[in-house]
Amino acid sequence: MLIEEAFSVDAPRAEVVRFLLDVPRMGACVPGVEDLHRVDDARYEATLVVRVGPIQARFRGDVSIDATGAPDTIVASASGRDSTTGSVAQVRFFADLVESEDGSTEIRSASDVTIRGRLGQFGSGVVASTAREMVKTFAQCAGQEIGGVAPSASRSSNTQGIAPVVARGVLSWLREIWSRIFRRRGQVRSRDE
Amino acid sequence: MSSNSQLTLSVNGNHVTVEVPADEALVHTLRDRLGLRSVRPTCGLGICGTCTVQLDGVVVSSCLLLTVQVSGRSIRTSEGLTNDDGSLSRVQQAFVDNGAYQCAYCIPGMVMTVEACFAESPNASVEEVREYLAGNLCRCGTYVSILEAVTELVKGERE
Amino acid sequence: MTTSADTLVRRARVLGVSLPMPDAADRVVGTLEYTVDHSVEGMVHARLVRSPYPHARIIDVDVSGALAEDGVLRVVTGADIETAVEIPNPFFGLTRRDQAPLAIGKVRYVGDPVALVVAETPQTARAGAESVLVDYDELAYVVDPKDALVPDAPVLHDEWPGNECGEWRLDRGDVDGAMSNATHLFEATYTSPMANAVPFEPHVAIAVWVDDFLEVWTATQWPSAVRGELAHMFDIDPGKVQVRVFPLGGGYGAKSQLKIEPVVAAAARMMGRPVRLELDRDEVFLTTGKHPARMNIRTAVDAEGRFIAREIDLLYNGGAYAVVTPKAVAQGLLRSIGPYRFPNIRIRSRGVYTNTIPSGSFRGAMTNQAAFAYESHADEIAAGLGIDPYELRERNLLEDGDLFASGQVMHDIHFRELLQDVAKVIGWGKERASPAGKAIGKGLAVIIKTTPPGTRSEVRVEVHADGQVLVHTNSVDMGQGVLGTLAQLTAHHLGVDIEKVRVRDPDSSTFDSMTAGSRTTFVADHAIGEACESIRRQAAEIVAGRSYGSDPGTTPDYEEIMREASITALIGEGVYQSTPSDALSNPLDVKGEVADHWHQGAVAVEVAVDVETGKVEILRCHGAAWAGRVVNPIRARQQSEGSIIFGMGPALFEEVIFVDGQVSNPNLSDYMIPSIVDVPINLTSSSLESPDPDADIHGVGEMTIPAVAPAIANAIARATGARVRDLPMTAERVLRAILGEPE
Amino acid sequence: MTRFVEPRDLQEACAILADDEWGNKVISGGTALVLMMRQGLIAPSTLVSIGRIDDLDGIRKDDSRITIGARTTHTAIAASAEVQRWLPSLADACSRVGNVRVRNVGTLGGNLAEADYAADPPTVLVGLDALCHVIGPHGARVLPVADLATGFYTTSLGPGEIITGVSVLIDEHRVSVYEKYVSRSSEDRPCVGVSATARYDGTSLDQLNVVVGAAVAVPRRFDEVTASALGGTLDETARRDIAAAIGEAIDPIEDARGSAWYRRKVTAVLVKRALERVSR
Repeated sequence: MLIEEAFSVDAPRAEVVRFLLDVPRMGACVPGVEDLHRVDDARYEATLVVRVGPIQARFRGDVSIDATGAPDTIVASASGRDSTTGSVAQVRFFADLVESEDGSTEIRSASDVTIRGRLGQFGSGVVASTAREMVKTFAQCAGQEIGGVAPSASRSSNTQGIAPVVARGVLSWLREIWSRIFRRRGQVRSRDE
Repeated sequence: MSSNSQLTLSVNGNHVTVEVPADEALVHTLRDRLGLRSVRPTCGLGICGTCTVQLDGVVVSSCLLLTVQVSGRSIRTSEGLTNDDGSLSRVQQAFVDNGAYQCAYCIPGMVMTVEACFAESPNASVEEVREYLAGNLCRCGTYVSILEAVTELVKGERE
Repeated sequence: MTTSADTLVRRARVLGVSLPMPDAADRVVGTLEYTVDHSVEGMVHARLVRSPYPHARIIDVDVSGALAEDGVLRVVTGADIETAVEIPNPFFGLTRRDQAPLAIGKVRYVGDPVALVVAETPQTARAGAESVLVDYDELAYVVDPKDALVPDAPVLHDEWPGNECGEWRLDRGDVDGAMSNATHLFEATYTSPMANAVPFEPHVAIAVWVDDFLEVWTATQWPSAVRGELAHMFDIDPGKVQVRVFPLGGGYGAKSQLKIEPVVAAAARMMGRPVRLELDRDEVFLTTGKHPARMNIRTAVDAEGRFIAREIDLLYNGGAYAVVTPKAVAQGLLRSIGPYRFPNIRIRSRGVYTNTIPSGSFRGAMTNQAAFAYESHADEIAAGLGIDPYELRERNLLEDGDLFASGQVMHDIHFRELLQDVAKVIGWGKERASPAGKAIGKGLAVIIKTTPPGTRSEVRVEVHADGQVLVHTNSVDMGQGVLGTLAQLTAHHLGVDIEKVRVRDPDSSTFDSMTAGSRTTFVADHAIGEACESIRRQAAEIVAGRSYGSDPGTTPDYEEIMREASITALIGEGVYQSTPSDALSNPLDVKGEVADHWHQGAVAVEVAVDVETGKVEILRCHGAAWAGRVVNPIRARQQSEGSIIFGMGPALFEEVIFVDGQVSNPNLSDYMIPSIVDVPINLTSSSLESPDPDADIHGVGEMTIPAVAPAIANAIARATGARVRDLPMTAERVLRAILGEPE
Repeated sequence: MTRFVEPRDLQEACAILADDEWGNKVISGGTALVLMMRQGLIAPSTLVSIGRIDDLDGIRKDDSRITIGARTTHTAIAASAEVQRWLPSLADACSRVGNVRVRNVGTLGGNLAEADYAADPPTVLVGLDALCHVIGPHGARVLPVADLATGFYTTSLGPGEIITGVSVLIDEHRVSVYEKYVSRSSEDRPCVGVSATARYDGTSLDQLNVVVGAAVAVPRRFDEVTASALGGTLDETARRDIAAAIGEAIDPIEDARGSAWYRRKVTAVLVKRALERVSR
């Protein structure tokens, strides 16, 4: 599922980059993040708590940031496993940063969210809507943190039949980028308490 | 893992005592502990009807009930519909006579439901029984023969 | 001795009579034993750990957490199986041995089994499976078969570059020449997604080893295939493998080939204990499905509406493992032609590997997908030419003596009778006025299905001294009532009372290629006939001077003969071996004898479409199957009508949906099947018979299902003018077609 | 370890629930809760049964209101002469929930507390301005059913709070209908559900509530759209305009039952059909 969210912040691009690379600060804007701590320069461990009604999933896993494209683009990837629902979540986040003449920065983000396992089979529409809400909340929080404006547009789409052709194109392009950047192992390994 | 509870049920007229974990569904108690084969978990969601039993006379999905919820209550399964002399009930006999079975995995649940429908409304029409059966699925597609059995029963009721 | 008059009366009674199944009461009460009810002394319980990724390398499987669970006995992984000395051949498969009981090296679809946890109880096995941690390295994956064919697509199996999973071609006449001179050309593409057969009894198996002997209790339609592959896997004589089958709680193709038997047998072998595995509903969805297909058709037609040439391009999604796909796409080719004459025809049928559930048999396999295409196309041509669809079919239908596209001369062809039957019942040509907001229309479809040559069935018939007759076959009862039907045939051929005949559940003592493809009744009639004839001959030899051949006028008193001769049993064996053909010897040039005989069916429907929501209601439906002779009318009827009902689901709403390579609806809430109120009250069928008392008995298990979807599509088009070319024809698709809104 | 407890009074039940907001769950009929447990989505530590608590069952009518106990099953509501007489749209919606087995066990309180978007009764209850009666560790309170569900499977109930019942004002001048649409099998859950409730002063429309459920996370009312029709006669033009405006205004969920595009179309059709049934 691809969730696109574009928003402007009243801050120069360098400051936006600083925010996005400051994982603890950025992570505080992701609803449900707990226990965020650093492993090395590019990698952090965290728990993401997602609640859908009576269901509470605690995805334990890690977050990686790739800043080689900065300040034009920031790419991040997170994945985690929840033992209660036997599910695996993956988020691949891509942000294009465009500085305007007035000094503000537009953040065009695309998040590719995949939930595998039992939660992924539980009402795909519900999970998609929940993920979309989370991205929107993040955008609002990020806007406020950096000192900016509310999001301007958002859109989500499934990768199945109902997705617009253009979104599918974006998705495969994004996945290709990720497969190049994050060719690494151990996506779902995370010890449970 | 769950802590076990000891409880008593009336199953097909017999009082039985079982010790079950709190999260055990009735379908498993009936099938795995009491050996009642006619009660079958298929979808596990209350949709298909192959685990249909009567709880105090009304049909329920035994996959959506915890055994601890029905402590002290009366349960009837398809095995308990046959007459004391072992002969088939009227509804069961109509199913046999009309060839209303194929693989038959769903049929005991169908019979339970038809029995309950007639118990609730003895003068139910074929159309009413059909609506009542909407939640009992048959993948072999025996619906036509089942309706023939129902038609025979409805006619018999009116005679 | 029985008089000839008595015999004739009895024989008239036993064939063509709606006898109940021998176990009818047990079926209705629920006391019938299925495999799922069976248990074996000392057995332990297993649970599979499955891949959450569509394509990934297995780096490590950490089983320590699972083994720490109280009651977990063992965790078996792919690596264990690869190195186990007891399992010399860890790969199995009936067409390509490309599948291991547990994934070795990498996983190829979401749901691919990675490990098996064996424990004292099912609950403990489940808990243990949750604790197995697998470390994966994700690989690029491919779900759409078209994407799997592009040059740098991810490759599933290194041995099969380009994801090739079978390619077959047929070329007859001069297609290009005919196309270039044609008055009219029509072209369209039709698609069918994966559907699940949803047998209510899940896949379940118990394996027991005693020394080198393996006994497997399994809910399978193909006991002989299971036996052969397991014997190969463990490198033991097939005689040491016994496959036991109870009546199935539904099969519909989903229990064909091998499914969970290899992993259960392997674990039992490695542990030295009987192992049982029963799948959950979502796992049944992950185990097999109907081949998704895309079929493009181009047809050249002359001014009178006669088909001059056709070109077909068929692409089948085989999923992650071959199972039967490389051969099935050959049947897919033959079954894409339809019941029409084509002087010029060219077909390419391909199978391709993708990172999805392995496709396998499905009721109406490889015919449903094609018939939806060619029968929809027939109506599109009729509409384009302004010819009545019935009339267009009349002008092109194959007849006795015609050449099939492969060049085979056709016999026993009855399409016209079938078409007439369904058209008459539905009231073809008499249109009803549509009420406000609804559009009412009728549709027709006729289908043909090849029966593959070269299959084999063995039976053994034993007449015991007490007059009881025991029949051994490897035919599986899956609700079609085959054991009763075979008893009727045996009683008929021997000339004895049906009450004396008992047909045993399959136990591998005889060979049968499969219980599938609607072939059993046809082939068993031949094999049983041969076995019974042998018994009659033996009886005649004992009572010298008499003739007890196949003449129905003379039936021996077997009991008396055995008593006089002091023997305890008369045993006859019969084999049906259909003539092998070399039609499929060159995949790129299919030609010659492609079918033993021809399955033929037709369906007509009347639908009402809600033009504001696109919802389709089926008002009336009639199906017809060519039966030749009917052994048991109620069973034949239930096959035709059950087939129609089964077909309504994939026609209107059933679809296994993949999101990010994983199935998003593997349960009966999100994947719906037809209920009793989805089915029209007015649903009927005909089993057409030949006046010839010796006519071939045709199976009727799948004669109507392939015609259901196209008949509905054609009725929708006639009602609304909107053509839906993709299955399922959901209300949304129909509304989009009506409004001209693309997806 | 799942525990099953059956307190005899509500105070005790509330106290146990408040102990562990996430781990302890109320169980009534259990159709929804057991389903989620069996799917491996939740593993409650304590199941708090309200099966042995008095006064949660049954349907009572007084001069102005009908009150339905939380533990009343859908079957009982659909079969109630009082509900059929005074709240026919609720009887209709309850008679179409799931299948006969689910209706025999599933309760109205459970239905509301689950806050499943693909449900029938809430859409009707919101249109009828029904009130939800709740009890918690800090006493009882009443809130509109419209304010109960806040998102997918999420309610505004606080820790330890339990629904005890629902009440609806009786109004002889009100006409209310429910339109349910399933896009696949007859056994499917609703793709869209629409309730329309109208009140007339003579022939002039006095009050009109249109509520759309199942296509959105929580039942949504469209007072801003229907306001324009008040005082009029709800003629064909008015009905068409309202239907079109609601179809435009709604932001539907997408799932196997239909895309957002489709649900918009169907919503407009259902609103039109519901309005036809309540127009004079």
